[in-house]
Amino acid sequence: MMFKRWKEHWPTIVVFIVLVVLFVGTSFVSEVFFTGRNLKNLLRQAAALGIVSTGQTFAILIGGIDLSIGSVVSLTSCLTTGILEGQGHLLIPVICLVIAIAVLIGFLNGFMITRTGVHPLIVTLGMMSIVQGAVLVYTKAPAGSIPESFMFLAWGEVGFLPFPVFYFAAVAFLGIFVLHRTAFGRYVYATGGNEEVARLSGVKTNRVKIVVYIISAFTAALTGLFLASRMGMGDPLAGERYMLDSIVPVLIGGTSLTGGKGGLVGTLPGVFIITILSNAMNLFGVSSYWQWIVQGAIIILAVAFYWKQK
Amino acid sequence: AEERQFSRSYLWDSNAVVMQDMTKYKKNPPYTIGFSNASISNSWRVFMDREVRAEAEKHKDLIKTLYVTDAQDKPDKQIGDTEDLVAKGCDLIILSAATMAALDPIATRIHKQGIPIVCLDRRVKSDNFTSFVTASNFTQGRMMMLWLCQMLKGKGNIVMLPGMAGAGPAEERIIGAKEILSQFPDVKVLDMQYTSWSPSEGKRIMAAMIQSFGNKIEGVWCDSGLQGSGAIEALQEAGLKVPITGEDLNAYLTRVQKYEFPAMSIGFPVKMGAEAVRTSLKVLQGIPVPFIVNVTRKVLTTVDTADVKSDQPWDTMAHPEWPGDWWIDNTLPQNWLPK
Amino acid sequence: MEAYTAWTGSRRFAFKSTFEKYGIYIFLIILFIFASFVSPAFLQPQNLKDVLHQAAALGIVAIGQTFVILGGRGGLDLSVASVMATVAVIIAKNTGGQNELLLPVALVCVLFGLLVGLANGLLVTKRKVPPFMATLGMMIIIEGFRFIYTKGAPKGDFPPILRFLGRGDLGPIPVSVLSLAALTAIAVIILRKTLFGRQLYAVGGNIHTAYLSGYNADVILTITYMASGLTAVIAGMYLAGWIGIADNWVGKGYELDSIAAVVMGGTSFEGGQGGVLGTIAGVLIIMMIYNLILLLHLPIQVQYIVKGAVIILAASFYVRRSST
Amino acid sequence: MAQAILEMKSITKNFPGVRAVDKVDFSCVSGEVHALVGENGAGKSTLMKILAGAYPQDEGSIRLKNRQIHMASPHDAQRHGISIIYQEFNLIPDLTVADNVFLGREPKKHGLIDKRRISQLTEKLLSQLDVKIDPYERARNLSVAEQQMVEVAKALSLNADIIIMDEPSAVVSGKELDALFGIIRSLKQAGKLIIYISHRLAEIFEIADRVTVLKDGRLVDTIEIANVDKQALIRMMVGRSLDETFPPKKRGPVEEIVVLKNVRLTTHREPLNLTIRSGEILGVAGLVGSGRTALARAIFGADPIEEGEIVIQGESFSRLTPRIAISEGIGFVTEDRKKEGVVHCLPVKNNLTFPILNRIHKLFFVKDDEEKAICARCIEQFNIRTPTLDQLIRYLSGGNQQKVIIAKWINAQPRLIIMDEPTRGIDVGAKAEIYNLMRRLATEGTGIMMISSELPEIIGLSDRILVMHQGRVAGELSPQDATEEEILSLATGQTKPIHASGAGQ
Ligand SMILES: Nc1ncnc2c1ncn2[C@@H]1O[C@H](COP(=O)(O)OP(=O)(O)OP(=O)(O)O)[C@@H](O)[C@H]1O
Ligand SMILES: Nc1ncnc2c1ncn2[C@@H]1O[C@H](COP(=O)(O)OP(=O)(O)OP(=O)(O)O)[C@@H](O)[C@H]1O
Ligand SMILES: [Mg+2]
Ligand SMILES: [Mg+2]
Repeated sequence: MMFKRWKEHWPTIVVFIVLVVLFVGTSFVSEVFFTGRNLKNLLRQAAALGIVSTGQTFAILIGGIDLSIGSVVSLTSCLTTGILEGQGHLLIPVICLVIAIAVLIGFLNGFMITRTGVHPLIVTLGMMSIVQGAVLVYTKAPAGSIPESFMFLAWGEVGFLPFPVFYFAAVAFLGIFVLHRTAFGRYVYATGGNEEVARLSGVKTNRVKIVVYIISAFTAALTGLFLASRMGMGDPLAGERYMLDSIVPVLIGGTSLTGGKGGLVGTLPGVFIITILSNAMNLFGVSSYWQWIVQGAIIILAVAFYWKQK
Repeated sequence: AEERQFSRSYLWDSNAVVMQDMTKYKKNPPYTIGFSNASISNSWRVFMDREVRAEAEKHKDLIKTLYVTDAQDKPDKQIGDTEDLVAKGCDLIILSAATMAALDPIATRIHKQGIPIVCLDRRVKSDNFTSFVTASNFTQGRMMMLWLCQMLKGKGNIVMLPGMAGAGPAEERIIGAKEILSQFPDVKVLDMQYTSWSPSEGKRIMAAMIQSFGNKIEGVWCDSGLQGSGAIEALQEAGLKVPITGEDLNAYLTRVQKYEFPAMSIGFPVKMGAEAVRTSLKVLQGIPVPFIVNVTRKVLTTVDTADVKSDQPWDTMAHPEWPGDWWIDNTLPQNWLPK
Repeated sequence: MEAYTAWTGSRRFAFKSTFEKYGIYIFLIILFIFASFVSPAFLQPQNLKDVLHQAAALGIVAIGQTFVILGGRGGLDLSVASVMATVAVIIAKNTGGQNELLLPVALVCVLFGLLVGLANGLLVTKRKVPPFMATLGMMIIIEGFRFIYTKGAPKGDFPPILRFLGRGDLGPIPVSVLSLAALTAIAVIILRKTLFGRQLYAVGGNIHTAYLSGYNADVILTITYMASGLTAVIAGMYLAGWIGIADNWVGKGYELDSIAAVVMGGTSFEGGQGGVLGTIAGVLIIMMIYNLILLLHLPIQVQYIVKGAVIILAASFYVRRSST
Repeated sequence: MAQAILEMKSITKNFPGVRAVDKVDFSCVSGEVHALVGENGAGKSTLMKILAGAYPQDEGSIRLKNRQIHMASPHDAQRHGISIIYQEFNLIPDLTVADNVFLGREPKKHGLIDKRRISQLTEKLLSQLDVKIDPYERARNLSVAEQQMVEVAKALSLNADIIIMDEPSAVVSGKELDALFGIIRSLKQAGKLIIYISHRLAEIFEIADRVTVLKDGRLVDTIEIANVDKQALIRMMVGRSLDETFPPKKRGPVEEIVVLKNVRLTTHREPLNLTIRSGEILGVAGLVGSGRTALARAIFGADPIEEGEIVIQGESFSRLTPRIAISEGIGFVTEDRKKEGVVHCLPVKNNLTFPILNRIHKLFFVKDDEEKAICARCIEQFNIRTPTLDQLIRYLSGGNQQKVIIAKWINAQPRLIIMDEPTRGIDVGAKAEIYNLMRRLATEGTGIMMISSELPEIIGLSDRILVMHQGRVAGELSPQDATEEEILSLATGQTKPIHASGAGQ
């Protein structure tokens, strides 16, 4: 019995093993890797990717995908800095505003997916295009600024640890809690596992889907805020990379693109694997073209590994 | 309309030579230098990257190691890359920022730690760096527009094909161009469309503009040779031989030559990479450097105007036998040219 | 016969399904009429030719993409744009602008495209890597190798024949459009009339049934990826011929645009449903929108917004409301 | 007669090209078991889905306890005390049994899921049903019968007043079925209304109080079960009287087609030895999970075998694939129609020609005319009800889909055709047609291996009977002297294995 449980969680365990091996291996090979300073860097670097990937995990768990995440990140970072223009007293209202806008976008994604039945890949691709266009109409070049106080989000430190670690940890913890402790989390898995069955069991699947897309847009907004703080300025192209980057840790973490299987427990080590790899390749001075090739190979290999498991 | 006279010094940046004391950075060689590059995803950036490396190799006696990172156009990644370089204990960081703002906080932090930073090509927003090696985008925009307006004798219709929506240099070149435009009330901009610095977009957009304006187009302002090389082909196919602007990209230069267009080019020179290394060495040796180092650039025209004159004949720069993606105004030794 | 009549009961759905089936074409026609009303320049022969020129490369890629998506199980090919750019730089570098060298180099490119497709196909079928990841990884790897190959600055020139293929005309019709038409016809015949086409629809519709009917689903799916690699190579050549410059990013954005065109054209991600004609209509719609935005002098950023909206709108034509 | 608690009035429901339910009135009283019968595609499931809120009706009204109600979603139906076991499976494969049972209605503590309570309650429900299933097991790891019992538990957990069971017995038999009937009786005692759909008329007579008959989407009648006999019921269902006896046994030329030599399946331990011959019907009986499907899949090459060899017409194979099996003249009608039988998004025509496509092509092209001719012949011959050849197969009723599948394999003119539960969920009329067909094929010299859970069918149709128990052949019987009791005792492992003539050699 016990063994069976183990076997079920095997992919997740493997991700953790890979992470540990990578971590220990890099520490041995590079003397700078395992220094307080570098580890702090690492954690700070992981935060943004970690937060968007948390939202993406939800979207993929219901058998969907959210390609609009990247442009929402850009939008929120531009709006935040663009409206703030360094004025500290506007901070709270602006944060509320950008989150509200992201929630609205998430809602529209979910609404269109549930209403029209168009594949989420297409709806969110369309939405990505729309939002990206809107950002570029709003601001054509990096612009705006933030008040000094807001810098704390990305650059502050609490004791030894950088503040982003807490920000990321809070989001990740909340995500895990929602997925595994609440009825909503159960519905997310059920909707991903078999939507029709979930619906016939009385789960309001359309509502679940809409909420999930709101969650993913919400995490995108949190990332946008973080990037605004980290960069001090809104950049209309800052989020572009997250469209595809956010999906990679989710899949490395063993969540299946067909939905209903996996979860954040795999995504989090996935985020760190990617961050450590990029960090380590920089430390070793790997030429950037080869870095691309390694990235591509990792994506394929990591996933090739589990899908064969079944 | 009357032809206006401009002095060339107006176009160049005036605060270029503010020398700064560098004794506090003085160190004994050999040095470890980090180069945080925004990307090498287009040939301009590749050439610049090579200029940096080639120059570092020339100074092997002084530079022990040169670490180079590539942020793949991701500002967020570049912040991490730069942190990684500091973690590796670099004595100086050369930073070619993906965006002015994104890299500002990290540059500020490094600067405050006492590690010198030399910005290259694109600076950061605040003044928290040691020196900035560049060629002004504003100047480029102004110069191109001035030539164009003077070619039209101060009256006519033009279209503007700037670079990438969302990118800083593109906006700066537009601002420069508009400053000049405001002096020429009779030059009308029919339309302005971003081209993503892509030859194919340049051609596609130019073709559509020809369809909607036809012969009304009397001049084309492109902020770079990339879309310029595409646009010129669309113009040639439509039989519309109008003045056009661009940069020292070989494809652009050779097409101008081949199709015999009235054209001008002002390089945003890749050789600033080498200059950045030389400036860095001065910093580490405690030799004073300017806060902003403006790299000299070549201006080419097929037809001179009152204020814009060619530095050398066009044909000496256009090399049909070389790859179209090469940047001609470089200082790379033979063995460093990408082959 | 009795069975037939007994089951023709309600005709109410006929209209709706006709609408679903031909919706994209109706949309295309409406857009065409709209475009010619709002912009006088649109209907000019040269402009239409420009649009068609540009549609050709995207259309060719989208044909291969249609095959992959028809195979179902989330099949799609994100590596096409990468292949296109690689083909452009390989041809430029190795022909050096000489006509005689075009054929051998083109054959090498075709081989390259087929190999990429084979690799994608094997990853998807044998290693069970989700297509999204397999082709995304492949895209990044090819990019890396391309940059190593070109050292970041592609060199060389395109032979005149290729330039003719990319931008020349035969009579009033662009050569590339003729090629697109020919490839479309071939694709339609393959899908509708051949054994392979029929097996592909079966595999896309229900892979278990196809397997139990003795079809080798792995081979069929791998062939679709190879077809996609092949069309990407052809499209890369046409696009390179049209621009005339070996650019490292030829075809950038074509991966998502081609997927959008396929889905707008009524091929669903579930597989087994749809076809190439709809895809071509989707391609024309996308290209007309791009063109129209320029003709109307809207800022090009609006292009993103309109494209996004149209993608969603067009795709929703096909989908039956699931529950209500 | 007591006051009706449920009244459905003039319900109509259209699907593309089909009026599935046509002005049907249906009413029930509490404390009764109300059977709903009719041919395949008569509209039984659709009517019940409307009642359960899965589809909205196009016309008509529903009254519950004298109140007009509107059912907008399955959730609404649950609130009104209606629970349903769907005909198709209804569990989320990656959730645990307990999570599945309480999906959508999780007991909560402080707003969070109370995991302990869920599994306790589930355990209790399952023990009521007399099945041993671990509540923490993932649904995907359960056998079909176990899944069905979980569904029953799920329906009971609602504590509903009205419980709809759409063919619950299609996949369960023996002990489980007895437990189910026990539960139904006690629910009835407790004053609940059970609506029971089944094609097994014997069950209806055993358990129902009243029966409603549908035909082609219309109501035929509702009557007391006491006032009707089997023949009359069948007449109501199919509109004519039907001889429910099996066709006379007549073998064709008998020769060995497939021989299994020490074949070990991946799912079971013991090696299997058996012989399948042409010209006869080999019935394979056994309890759910006894390995019959696994055996069939192995012979067809759908799953690899662990060791041993399969000899087909003299040629020996240790690694078979469906491709080889088909070329060796084997056909396979699978038990799971939806998952492995049809390609639901394709037309009837395409579905009819899958296995023979590579015979009707020239160069690379499929010969359209020949294909059309073959299809038209099939439609005629098998009486498949479809408006056109180009109708998507998903719009056909289950029975007609099954006929398409059988037809497609017969098109391939196989030497051996394996039929896994060929009459599951098939109405009596279609059943008789299929029986006759099978016999005709056997007489013409085709071998038939029929897996079935219906013992009368096994006894009535087979020329030889194989009984399986836990993956091995528990015995071989000849139908003349086999009784249901004998088969059952072999199938449950109570009798020592019998090595009869045909097996092993
Ligand atoms: N979702 C659907 N879409 C289209 N047609 C459908 C759908 N569901 C059922 N039908 C059609 O409606 C009719 C009634 O089907 P229904 O499933 O109610 O029959 P049934 O009496 O339950 O048959 P069976 O005994 O085979 O289960 C059939 O012709 C069927 O093909
Ligand atoms: N792919 C598989 N992997 C693991 N176990 C399996 C697999 N397929 C079947 N089994 C198990 O093997 C046993 C035999 O299953 P099989 O389906 O062959 O039985 P069956 O007699 O045909 O029953 P049914 O009436 O359900 O068709 C069951 O316990 C089942 O759970
Ligand atoms: Mg039914
Ligand atoms: Mg079975």
